[in-house]
Amino acid sequence: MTGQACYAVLGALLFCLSFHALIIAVHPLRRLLAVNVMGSSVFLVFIAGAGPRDPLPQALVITGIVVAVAATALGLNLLLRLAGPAEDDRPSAGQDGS
Amino acid sequence: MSEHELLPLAVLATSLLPGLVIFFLPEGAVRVRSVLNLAGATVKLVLVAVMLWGVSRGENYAVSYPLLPGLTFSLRADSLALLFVTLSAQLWFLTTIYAIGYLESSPNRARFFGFFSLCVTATVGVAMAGNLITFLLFYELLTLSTYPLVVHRETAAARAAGNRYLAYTIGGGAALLLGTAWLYAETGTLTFTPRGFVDGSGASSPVLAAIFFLLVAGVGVKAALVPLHGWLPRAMVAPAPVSALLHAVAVVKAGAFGIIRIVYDVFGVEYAAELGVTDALAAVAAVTIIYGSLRALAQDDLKRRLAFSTVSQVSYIALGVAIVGPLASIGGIVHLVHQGLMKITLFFCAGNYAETLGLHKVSELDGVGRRMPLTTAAFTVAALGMIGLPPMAGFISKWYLGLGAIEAGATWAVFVLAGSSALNAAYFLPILHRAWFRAPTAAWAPVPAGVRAETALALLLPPVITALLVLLAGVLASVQYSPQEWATLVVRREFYAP
Amino acid sequence: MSASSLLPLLVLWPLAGGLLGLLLPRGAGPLLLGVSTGNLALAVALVDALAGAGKVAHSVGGWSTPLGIALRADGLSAVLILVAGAVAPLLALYASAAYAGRELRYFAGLFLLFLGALNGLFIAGDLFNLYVTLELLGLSAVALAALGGGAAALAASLRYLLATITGSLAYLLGVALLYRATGTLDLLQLSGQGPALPGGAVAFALMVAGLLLKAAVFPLHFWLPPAHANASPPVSAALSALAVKAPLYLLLRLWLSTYDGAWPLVAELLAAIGAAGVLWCSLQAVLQRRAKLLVAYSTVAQLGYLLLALALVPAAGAAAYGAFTLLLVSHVLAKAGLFLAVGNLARRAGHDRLDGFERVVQHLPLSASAIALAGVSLMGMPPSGGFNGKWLLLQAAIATGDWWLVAVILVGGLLAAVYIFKLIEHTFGGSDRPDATALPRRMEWAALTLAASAVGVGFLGQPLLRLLGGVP
Amino acid sequence: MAALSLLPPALDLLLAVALLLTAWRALYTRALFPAVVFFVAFGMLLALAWMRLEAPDVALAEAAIGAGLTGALLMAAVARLRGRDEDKP
Amino acid sequence: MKRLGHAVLGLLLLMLAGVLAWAVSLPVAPGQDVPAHIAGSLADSGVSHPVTAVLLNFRGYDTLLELVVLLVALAGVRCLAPLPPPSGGGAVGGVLRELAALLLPVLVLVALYLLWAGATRPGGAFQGGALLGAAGILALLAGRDRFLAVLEQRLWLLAGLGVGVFLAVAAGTLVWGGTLLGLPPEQAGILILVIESFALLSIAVTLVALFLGTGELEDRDP
Repeated sequence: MTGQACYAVLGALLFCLSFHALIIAVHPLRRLLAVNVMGSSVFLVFIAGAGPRDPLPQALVITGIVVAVAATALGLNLLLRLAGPAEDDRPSAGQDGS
Repeated sequence: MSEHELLPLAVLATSLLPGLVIFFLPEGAVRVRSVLNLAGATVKLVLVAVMLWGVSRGENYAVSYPLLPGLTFSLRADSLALLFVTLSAQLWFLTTIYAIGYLESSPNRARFFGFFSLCVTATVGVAMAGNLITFLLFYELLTLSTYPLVVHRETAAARAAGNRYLAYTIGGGAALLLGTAWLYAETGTLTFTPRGFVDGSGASSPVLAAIFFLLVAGVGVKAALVPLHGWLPRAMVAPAPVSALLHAVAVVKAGAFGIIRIVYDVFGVEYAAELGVTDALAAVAAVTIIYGSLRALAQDDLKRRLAFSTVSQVSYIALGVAIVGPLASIGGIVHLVHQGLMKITLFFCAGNYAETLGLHKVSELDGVGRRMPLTTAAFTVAALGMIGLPPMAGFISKWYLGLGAIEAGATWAVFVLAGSSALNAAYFLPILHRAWFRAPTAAWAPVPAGVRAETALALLLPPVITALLVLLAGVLASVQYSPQEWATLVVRREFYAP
Repeated sequence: MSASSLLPLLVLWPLAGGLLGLLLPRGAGPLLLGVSTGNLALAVALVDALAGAGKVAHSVGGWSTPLGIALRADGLSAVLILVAGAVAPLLALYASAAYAGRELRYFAGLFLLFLGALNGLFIAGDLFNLYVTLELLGLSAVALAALGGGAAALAASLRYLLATITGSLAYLLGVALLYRATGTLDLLQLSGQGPALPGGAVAFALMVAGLLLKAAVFPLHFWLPPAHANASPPVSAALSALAVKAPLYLLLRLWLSTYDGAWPLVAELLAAIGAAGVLWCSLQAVLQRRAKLLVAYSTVAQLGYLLLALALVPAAGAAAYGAFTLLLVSHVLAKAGLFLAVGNLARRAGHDRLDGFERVVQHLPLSASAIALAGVSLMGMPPSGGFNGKWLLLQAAIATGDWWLVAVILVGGLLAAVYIFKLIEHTFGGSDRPDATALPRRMEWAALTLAASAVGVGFLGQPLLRLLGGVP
Repeated sequence: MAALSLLPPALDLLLAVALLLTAWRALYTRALFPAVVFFVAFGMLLALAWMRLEAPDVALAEAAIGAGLTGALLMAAVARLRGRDEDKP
Repeated sequence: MKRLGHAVLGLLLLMLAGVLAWAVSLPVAPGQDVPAHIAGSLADSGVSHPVTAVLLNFRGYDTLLELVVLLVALAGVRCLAPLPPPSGGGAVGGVLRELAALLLPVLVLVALYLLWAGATRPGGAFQGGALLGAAGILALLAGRDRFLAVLEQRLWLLAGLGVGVFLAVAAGTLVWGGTLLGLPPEQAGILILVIESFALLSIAVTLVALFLGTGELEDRDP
């Protein structure tokens, strides 16, 4: 198993693992973790799948990582304000219609 | 935009523009609103007269605008269209006067008159539609503009009636849309052409029969054919002017007019007969005539009785159309006008009784003739016309329908006509008897001193005028511009060209 | 100014406006209006340029593909940019009256960046560039949804964020596989190659799944109703009308050009999902007791119609393609107008429970008629744009003989009539709140103009289809 | 000497397994704080993987942004969350 | 019932993993050889390191949009109601202060080095920005309030600078050169450095502000 292919397969496995974690997670923070791992797995497939030392995917993955941190930061801030100072104003569990 | 193209649009605009302006007028601007309404109605009458004169001399008024590739919005004032437009224009003028008087102090009049004008625009649009897509457009606009009028009083009953009205009419609209779309897919065109365009289009006959069924079901809702008539009696909860113009003239006539267009200008009456669909239509019409009259017998509420009477009378038109023959066609088409005149008179009078003396039930009408002689006289003329006694207009249409039925060998139709006339008598004569020959049981407020007329002039004049028209249409039937002669012109030009 | 330089301007102009919106503490209202009107002018210029040439392209940085990024606009992109450009100034007008101070400043900045992302997406010709614009669109939409919202809005925005990121990553995985197999990210170079590529089917499946999740199409629609219902009116109008359309546009591009409408199974799957979406979500909309949730479910239902049209394109060709575009355009206008009008009602009544809407038609006649007009288009009643779309969709379904689709289209129309008239009925009755705040007139005029244009566009069917051109 | 040539593939396999393990632990531990710690570890290992894939820029970015900053944000969030309610699964 | 659901989900995802793994390891023959293209035009890109060339010249448009994404995230965080600082803040530990005094200059130096090295070796604005951001956060944690005050007043100006300069360059190239971000080969190097340095500053400020958003320290938005 050459290095590249091994990481590409790893990326695929991590994608499914994080997707599973995303679906069963209850706490939103855990979902954010899962989304981050999923992002990393996609980037792994992107670079490991392409040719060796191909600079294009590397540049794109850097862009992807910055976008991921921006999204995580926004998600965390929503999450913290969602938890909010008062304990009781958590969103009602039964969102009607969903 | 030549003058010939501008005129149909102008006729539409005379009620559309005042309607839109009225929506934005403040509630209090009563005089401005009334002036706008009446001005619009008068101008429409003048324009219609010009077109009448033009069409009778062979002019052609048409305008079209492409909506989608293969689909055009087209207005065409042919002879059949003008028959319905003239009826609508005249009765809208009178009903506007009546409505101004009737809704003297009630709230939401800006909304009422706005939608009232939109509704007439839709009716005129239905009449002048040059193809099935324009017909569908105005047909649906009619549904949308009449719903607020039905729920005008905002009571629970009104909203329930409104919901039922919507259920029927939007369902009908969906059937009409499906039929139109399928027809277009099969034949590639939707333009109304005399003697129909479906014959040589290569579509198989079961498909065409299914399309016919869908189209007639769609328009049948508004024409109140039996299984689809449920909304009409309940819609009587609307104020009297609405019941008068809409449920006697605009809405139900649009349905009947639709049947005429479909049978004559889409399928062509001979081809429809070949398909065997006209027999089905005739059967449904006959059932509706009898059923409507029977249900009318049992109604004590005056407006519901008139409503069921409308259900049965409109099917005369359907019957006339379904019987293949020039005389029956004339009978059906002319009844479109006559029934409108007679039924609007009856509804005007019912409105007068309700508004002036608060009478709603037939049983309460004892001796009303003494208290309100003119209104009851108008009621009598119209009622006798409905029964079909000469010299009223009703006689003319039943006469032609009977002749047509005999000519086409449909003797069963003659029995249906005779039977329904008997039933008409059965539910109208008792009312006349009560009104004229019974002593008044309740003590009504006497006519206030110093006031000559029995009720407000705006409420009294319209029924009297329409009653006169019923008489004139009957007596002067053979005069050149009478409804009967015009119907004959329509039948000769449209359906039996040499 | 050459036509090709119009494309970058369509992105730079809103982005610069958004940046200024965030930087300048004051003057957000006029900036918002000025930039969105300028954007409309650019959109009209693009339509004008396209009318002649049919296609406009601009290679960024002068580098040819596969090295650089190409911006391309055809009939569909021009139509979408035009309709988004037409809606933006009206939403800006509404927001300048609805918001003030800090909230107006953030709305101005975020909405203009949102608009820039939208324009960028409609002209992007590169798969990764589409990912970045999708992400920018998603994040700005989430930020807008959370703007000034309460706990419910925050929870809905967080779920929206997670859904949109997951969708983007699934799409990006598909892009990675395509890049691996072809070495290029350019749509033009990839066109038609999709099916034959090693792993092409897996890539397509991933991309479609991601885009369907981002477009909140029926089985994956759970995150949309709370997000759109809890946002403020101009935001929910922008989200429901514009944001959910971008992934569908991208799905069309990928399926029709890159994969050349491959695999009839995909068409059947899309049709099935669309049909289920139309029926299930229209039913959900009918059952809702809150007006904004009703309108949000109506969005998901209308997306079902768009999927039906898309599914029929390979078989029915121009009719389905025209149906897709006309349905999309009239839904943008009608839904934006409807959300603004319902927002007016809710602001006046203090809540958006349907049974509590008091005598609105007296005090907000413009908003009530906006609801009616928008409803006409959503129901697909003539003479509205919605009717033109529904008519073409019916023709396409009849042409391909899918009679069950014809039934779904008609039943969907009836259900739409039920929930629209449920809205209208409640504006006709009830008691009145004496102390309710009077609304600034321009909020009502914005809603009415949008709703009226949804009906008016019914008369522009021919020019729109001519601008649209043939199936890509 | 052949053994040496076996080193790189062995290292890749080992790193891949380590990555899978840390990810699995980060996603499925019961408490939030250990999850974040494992996530940061995962980020560091991922930076190593990028080096193995000869993508130094990405390794730098992953270490600085992926593990570093995202980790800091997550730590701050967990600290704030832990101040309020017990860890949930 | 929940256990069954999880089991089915697990099974499905295993199958997906298998399919993905197969798809990812399929033999491929890409039609385009991108590294060759990049090598070919590297000379005109103004930098010698291929990744930076792609990031800031060949696909500079993506990077511009990515900076806007960061800006949107910041706006999204700032428009939410500010969080009260944590109750247990307390005095800053001595060790932290010492560590900060030691690390800060190093971090800033490395960040600037990365910015400069990006043209020829692995490095660049984003990695440098992240390090500078880390330095900023460390400074704040170590109680350097003077830096926080500057950040508060000029937050949007500093954060918006990176995108502003990039937009200016883009507009300039469009107006004079006729193509968006068409950096003329001779000045490409300089322009890239200008863009990268402002981007570095903005990224650092944005990342610090995003961290502030989590309420670690009280923030007073004007």
